[in-house]
Amino acid sequence: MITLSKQPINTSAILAAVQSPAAGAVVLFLGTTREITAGRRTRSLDYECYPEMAERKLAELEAEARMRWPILNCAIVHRLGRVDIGEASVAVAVSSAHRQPAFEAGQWLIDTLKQVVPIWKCEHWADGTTEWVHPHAESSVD
Amino acid sequence: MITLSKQPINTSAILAAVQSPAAGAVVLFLGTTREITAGRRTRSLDYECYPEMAERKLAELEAEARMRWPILNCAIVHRLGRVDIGEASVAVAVSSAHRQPAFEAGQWLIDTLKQVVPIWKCEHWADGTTEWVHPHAESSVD
Amino acid sequence: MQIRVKLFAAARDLAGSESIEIELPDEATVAHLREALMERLPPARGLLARSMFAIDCDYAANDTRLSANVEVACIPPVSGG
Amino acid sequence: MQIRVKLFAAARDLAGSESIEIELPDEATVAHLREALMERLPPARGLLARSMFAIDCDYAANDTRLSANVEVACIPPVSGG
Repeated sequence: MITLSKQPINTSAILAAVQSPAAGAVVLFLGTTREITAGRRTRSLDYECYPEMAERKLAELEAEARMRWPILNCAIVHRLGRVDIGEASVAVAVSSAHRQPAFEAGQWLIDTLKQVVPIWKCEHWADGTTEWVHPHAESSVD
Repeated sequence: MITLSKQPINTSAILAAVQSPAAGAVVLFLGTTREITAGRRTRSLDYECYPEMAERKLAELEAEARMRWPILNCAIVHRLGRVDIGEASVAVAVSSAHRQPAFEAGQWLIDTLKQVVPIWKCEHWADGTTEWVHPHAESSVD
Repeated sequence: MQIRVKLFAAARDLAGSESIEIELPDEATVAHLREALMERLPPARGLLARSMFAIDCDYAANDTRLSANVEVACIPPVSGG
Repeated sequence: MQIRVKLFAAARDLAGSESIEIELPDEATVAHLREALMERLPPARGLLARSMFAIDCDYAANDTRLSANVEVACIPPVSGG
């Protein structure tokens, strides 16, 4: 399940979507909007994407995760448009029979999503300025 | 937040409990009741615990996770009594500014919970027999 | 001294009781308690051999001394999660 | 040939447009496109230098040849998640 949407992320629906009688483990990752980044106060974030390519890359990520780990179900949801403080901008959920693959696949999916999927974040700082985020280094700890 | 309860696990409440404006990441792990274990069909599970010691050990796990990782909030909920197929028996949720500590702490908490917290699972097999689960090896991949 | 041991899961089912009273010498350790329990509950020997014991809600080593005013519990291998 | 390049995020803001038409020789590669874009959009030079390009929704290497009937997009460093 791949979704790019302006709607708030519905975690109950995502957890229900990955549930399965064969699953012994579900791992859900939520990326949420921090109020303070590098000492500056954020008012909100705004996400945009290259829709056709973002959906294609997300589907490729899911397919690769399914090849690498014995996962049962997978859901990746990314929010577009304005996201307020404390709200989730991204959700990754994975179910598997045992817990180790669910943790590994979940972490790999969010790590790789942040590196390759054409989605961009615009910071709306509390001081009224705005700024597109285009990281210089490939590695990100956010 | 440490909870041992006969009530179904409310994931929305758990996610809300760990949310924080300082959080950039939330990791939720759910352990769910598999229908098939080692080729046998399960009808339901039944959990019991040594309540005073289980609560104490869970609080110790939370305290140790807070020492080892820069986590913001932590919730551990374990279900007691009967748990049907597909339902969650345990939930571990961790929030942190960045995602790596949330994944690491979440995985450590469920790994360690399964090793040290005095909670026991009784399998109610579909063939009508019941069986307490007392693992022989320390390592478990469930 | 008289020690009351809480029992859980298969240990409780094998004993048919949620606790059991064991008479032990005053110098007795967890190891002595385990042996005394094995004698009292032969069907639980195998499970007791790989169980831990808790004193006042903390795991106790085999050489830990018992005393009459503590809470003692037999903790068979756990399976929560 | 005429190549229409989709622009996103800061690249779009710096260009003031969601796409830009670039005239390139028929043998042109992604590297040539990048240079031509840098000349057309001097304020975006730094960003273009570290941007990727996509052809038909797949990342393309610098030496990939362009053709007139593909969809080309400039992909500045991504920041989803």
